[in-house]
Amino acid sequence: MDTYLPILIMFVIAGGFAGAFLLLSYLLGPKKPTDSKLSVYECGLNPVGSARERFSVKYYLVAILFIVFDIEVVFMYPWAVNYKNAIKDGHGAYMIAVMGVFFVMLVLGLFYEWRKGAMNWSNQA
Amino acid sequence: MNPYFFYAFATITVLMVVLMILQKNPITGAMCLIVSFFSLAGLYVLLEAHFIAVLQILVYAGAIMVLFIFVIMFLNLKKEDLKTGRRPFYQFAALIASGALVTFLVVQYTKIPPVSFPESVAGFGTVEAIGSLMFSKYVIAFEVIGLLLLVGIIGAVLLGKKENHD
Amino acid sequence: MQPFIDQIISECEILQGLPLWFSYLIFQLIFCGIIFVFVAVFAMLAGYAERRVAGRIQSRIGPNRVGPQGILQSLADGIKVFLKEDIIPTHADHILFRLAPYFIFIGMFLSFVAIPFSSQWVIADLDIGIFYLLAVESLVVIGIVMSGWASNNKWSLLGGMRSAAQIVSYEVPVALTILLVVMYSGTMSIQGIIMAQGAAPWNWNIFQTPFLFVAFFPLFMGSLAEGNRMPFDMPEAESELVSGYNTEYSGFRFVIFFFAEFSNLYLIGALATVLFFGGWQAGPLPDFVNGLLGIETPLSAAIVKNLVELCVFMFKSLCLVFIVIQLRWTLPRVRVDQLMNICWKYLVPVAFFNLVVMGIWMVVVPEYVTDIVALCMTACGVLLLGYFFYRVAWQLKNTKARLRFNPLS
Amino acid sequence: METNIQNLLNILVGGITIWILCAGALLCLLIDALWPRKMSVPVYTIGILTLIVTLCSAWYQWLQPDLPAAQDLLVIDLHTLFFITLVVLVGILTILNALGYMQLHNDLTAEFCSLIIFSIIGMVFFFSSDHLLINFIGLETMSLSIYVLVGSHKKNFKSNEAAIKYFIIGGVASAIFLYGVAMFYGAYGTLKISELAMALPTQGLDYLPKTAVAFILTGIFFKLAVVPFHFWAPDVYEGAPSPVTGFMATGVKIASFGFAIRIFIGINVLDMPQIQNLLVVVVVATFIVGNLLAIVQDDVKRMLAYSSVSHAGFVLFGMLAGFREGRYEPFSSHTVMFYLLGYLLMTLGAFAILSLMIRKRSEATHYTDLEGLGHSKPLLAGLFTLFMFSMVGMPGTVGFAAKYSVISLAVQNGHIGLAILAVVMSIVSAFYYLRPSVTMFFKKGAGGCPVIQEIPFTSSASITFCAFTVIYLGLNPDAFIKLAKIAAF
Repeated sequence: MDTYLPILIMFVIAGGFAGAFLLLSYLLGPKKPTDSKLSVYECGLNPVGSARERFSVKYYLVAILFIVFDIEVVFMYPWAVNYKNAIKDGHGAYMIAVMGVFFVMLVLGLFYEWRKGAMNWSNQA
Repeated sequence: MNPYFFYAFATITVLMVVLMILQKNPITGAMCLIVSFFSLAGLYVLLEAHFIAVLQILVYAGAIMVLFIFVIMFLNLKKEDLKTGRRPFYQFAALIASGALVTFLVVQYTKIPPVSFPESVAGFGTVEAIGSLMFSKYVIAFEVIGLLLLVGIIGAVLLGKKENHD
Repeated sequence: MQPFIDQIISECEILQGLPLWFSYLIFQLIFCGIIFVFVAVFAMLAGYAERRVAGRIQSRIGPNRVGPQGILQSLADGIKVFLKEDIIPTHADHILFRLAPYFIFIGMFLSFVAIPFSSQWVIADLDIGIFYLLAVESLVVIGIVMSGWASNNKWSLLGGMRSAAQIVSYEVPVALTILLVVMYSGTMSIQGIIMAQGAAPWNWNIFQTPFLFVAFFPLFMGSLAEGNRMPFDMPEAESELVSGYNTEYSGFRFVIFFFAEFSNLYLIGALATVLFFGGWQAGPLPDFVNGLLGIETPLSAAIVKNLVELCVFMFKSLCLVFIVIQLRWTLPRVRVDQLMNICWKYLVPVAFFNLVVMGIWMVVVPEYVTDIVALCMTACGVLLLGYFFYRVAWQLKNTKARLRFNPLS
Repeated sequence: METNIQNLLNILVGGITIWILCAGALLCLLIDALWPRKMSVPVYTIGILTLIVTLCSAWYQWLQPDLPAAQDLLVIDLHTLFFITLVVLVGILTILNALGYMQLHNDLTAEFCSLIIFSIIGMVFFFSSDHLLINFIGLETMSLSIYVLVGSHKKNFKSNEAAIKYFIIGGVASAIFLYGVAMFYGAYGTLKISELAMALPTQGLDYLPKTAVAFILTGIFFKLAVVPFHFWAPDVYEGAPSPVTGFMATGVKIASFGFAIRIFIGINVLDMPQIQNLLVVVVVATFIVGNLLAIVQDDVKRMLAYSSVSHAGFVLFGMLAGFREGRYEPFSSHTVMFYLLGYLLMTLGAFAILSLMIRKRSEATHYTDLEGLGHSKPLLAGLFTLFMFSMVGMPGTVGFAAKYSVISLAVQNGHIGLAILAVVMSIVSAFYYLRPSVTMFFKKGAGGCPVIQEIPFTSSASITFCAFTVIYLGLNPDAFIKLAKIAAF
């Protein structure tokens, strides 16, 4: 736990500094708001409609595929850490077999995704 | 384990989750959830489960929250969409039911006889320890999870992909 | 960090009177402060350097007025921006608009906690350090998406979404590549990974096997993309999106985004150094310097040792930073669909392939072969580098340009 | 490490049925990925072959005198093998139904086949493991595949709606299930059912294990769609493509009961009086609500949804019936197993016929769509009526044998009140089960083309099989009840 304490300290320092600086700049800077200054920037024109329109589903697909692959990769890390020692103990083949099955499924998923065109960014919705 | 840290993190976690439920704006709610994920990670660190703590941030706060935010933006609920009819009876009933459940569980948990946990073994919660368990005793679970994730990929592609043959 | 603090405490009598946890706390505070200042200064200098390099590449001068050779330019800019009005658009989501810079700022500084600058100077040597770096990156993503959404500006939103999709996609090849290094070193601690390498180039990870060499490129490209650097700076492609997710930000809030971008630059370099170029490993150099200076007390010796290692680390990482800066002004920007294709259709399969071959290699190939391969690869690397310089010289000769070695001119 | 390799070999040999399934599913997926949209027929053939080989290997293992002692994470005993047989049978019939359905709807996606097999794999892990972790992963694999299958009719609005509803409800159910599992772990530090069973009586804990069981049961109840966790069922059953609905109505329930029996007997759930009361309440509510609401439906699929609710109640009642003088007799779970077999056959038969109903390129299962079917396709209408009769529990069909064995067990063990309720509700169910048949035979269609026009070969195969077995098992139930008795704990 002790090794993690500095993270908390850094968290506080960074957050505190950011807050302090923002406060300082708020105090120092001028405050002359006008309507057009506070309006949304749209290359000098009056903004048209709201920006918060619905988004293409492809972003969603990318995110969900990322999650799946992220989790798969996360599962591979404990394997990777133990791999070198396992080879030393002469169990390299076992480790390869165990990961091989997992890996085949992962690669099959990637391949499937590829062939189904889920990776083509441009010709989707 | 330092009890002060525990209580601090636990309070933040619960508080943020409650806030998340009460938020009107879904994005703000999602942000509350992120904070609660971080304090959960803090709790895991206190439990010496460092790997899990980092995973909590990497997978939940990083990956899943991005998806959450995407979905919220994707749905793009306007303010008027969010104004569902308030149903005080249901709210009241839910409050009573959840309050009763929480009280019940708290009472039950306090009844767990005090177990003196052994000091954490050297290497407990490290990646090595998790890995050696995962690839010996729980190897089936590991492989089935691979299968589960494959199903996830198929599902995402099948449902999320627009057919381009028509 | 712990041993170093212990050493200081044992040397310093005033500290021995204090409770141990208190002095630890004080030291950790101090070191965090030092890192904070370092990052701030680095970001400013990098901003300046970037403009100077850009100037040189585009045959112009770049900033050279404020201070000697314009080195204080960033400071002047900072002060100027500091005094600007803090504008929050009326239609923005006020809470999130204010909150987003904090996420980015904190996320960025948190990653520096785990970077080992020398054998003892690392604030938190976590046993899952590499993962920690990946995890903290996610804070930045959230900050970016948040700022994009909160601004209620079309450019911002598009930039934020693109950025998130991009960072998120490139995390897969990056994680897979790091996996390769973890496999080879057998640990996830950053210090452990450095320790598994050596000072000499043939002990660096990049020259250990051909696969690690290949793996360097997905990592490097991935971290460029995660840092929104050229050629992957789609999120803030100024020709399409004004300034991307930070379009609506002004004043000091904008400076925070600027800060994040340039400190990320250092992270790119540091990560590659740690994983592939031997980190702070300096071999016999510290002892040599100690002997040269005639230092005897253990504390001073330790400080000198760490300083030498710090210099080695800085040198390596700053070289990479320079390459990254140069890339920005050399390569054109890729399109969004190309960006995604590069990730999913090239980098990820390459990383997968690498992983398989590497796994088999580690079992099959005996150690002495590995050593020979490492030597051969180092030789090839040196030859390649030599060829590069030869080409540069040839080009200079052919174009009859004069090579000027004064970088500040 | 040597033990690891030994373990691995044990698992490989013991769980051979599962590995065949996995290999088949992956092969289907690979072929589909290699030649997208072109290889549907070979993929389906491979899928069916895989399932048949699995069935054979399961039976081969059944006949082995000493079953290979697979690892504790994967228990391959007769109970498991019996349930594997059931779910694989469901899989084969579903794929046959789906082939017909997709031929009619002109929409042959090969993923369907691999998803069915994936979800069967999930089911097998769900009920065959002694470790709650694996149970949960199996549950999730099963559910995730079915969420996708439910939504696989992408252009159908109802299908999308059903997928979302089922996904959210399923997610909640899984979360509740997992919370119960976590409580067990928190209280006893283990997730193995056999270890929990030993730890339960010794500890001084009172309500915590019961709460945990209640949570786990709630999770399963959602999957089973028993009252009061049934409200999603009609919408989802209606929206999902008909073969998928059949798969959900049978496969998920069989798997959930397989797991329920394991945990009921494993940790003596029924010996906890509170849990027993809870079950009684659920069973009574399910009987009443399921049967009464089925009467007022206008759509055959919705009606069958409520019918499956009430059948789930019946099976749960079968679990409760084995309770005698303060103790549960593990052996009596054979009635439940036989009931599930019968339920599977008649439900899938009915859904095979429903899958053929198409009008204007979409499913047509409203009662008005059935009008005149008795005249245009008398044999098919007759078989549908047969399945409905079996669901009511008409003597001579498997439905009768199944209900009889449950009710007689209940009477033997003194659950007279519940038994009477079950009989009454079976009589009530005749009202709604016979309504489609009445519509088919006695109402003239208002013109327009009949709802069933062509009958693909595969569908007729599965309908024939179901009809034959429904009658055969109805006439000779003893042999199969004996099998179930062997398989029961």
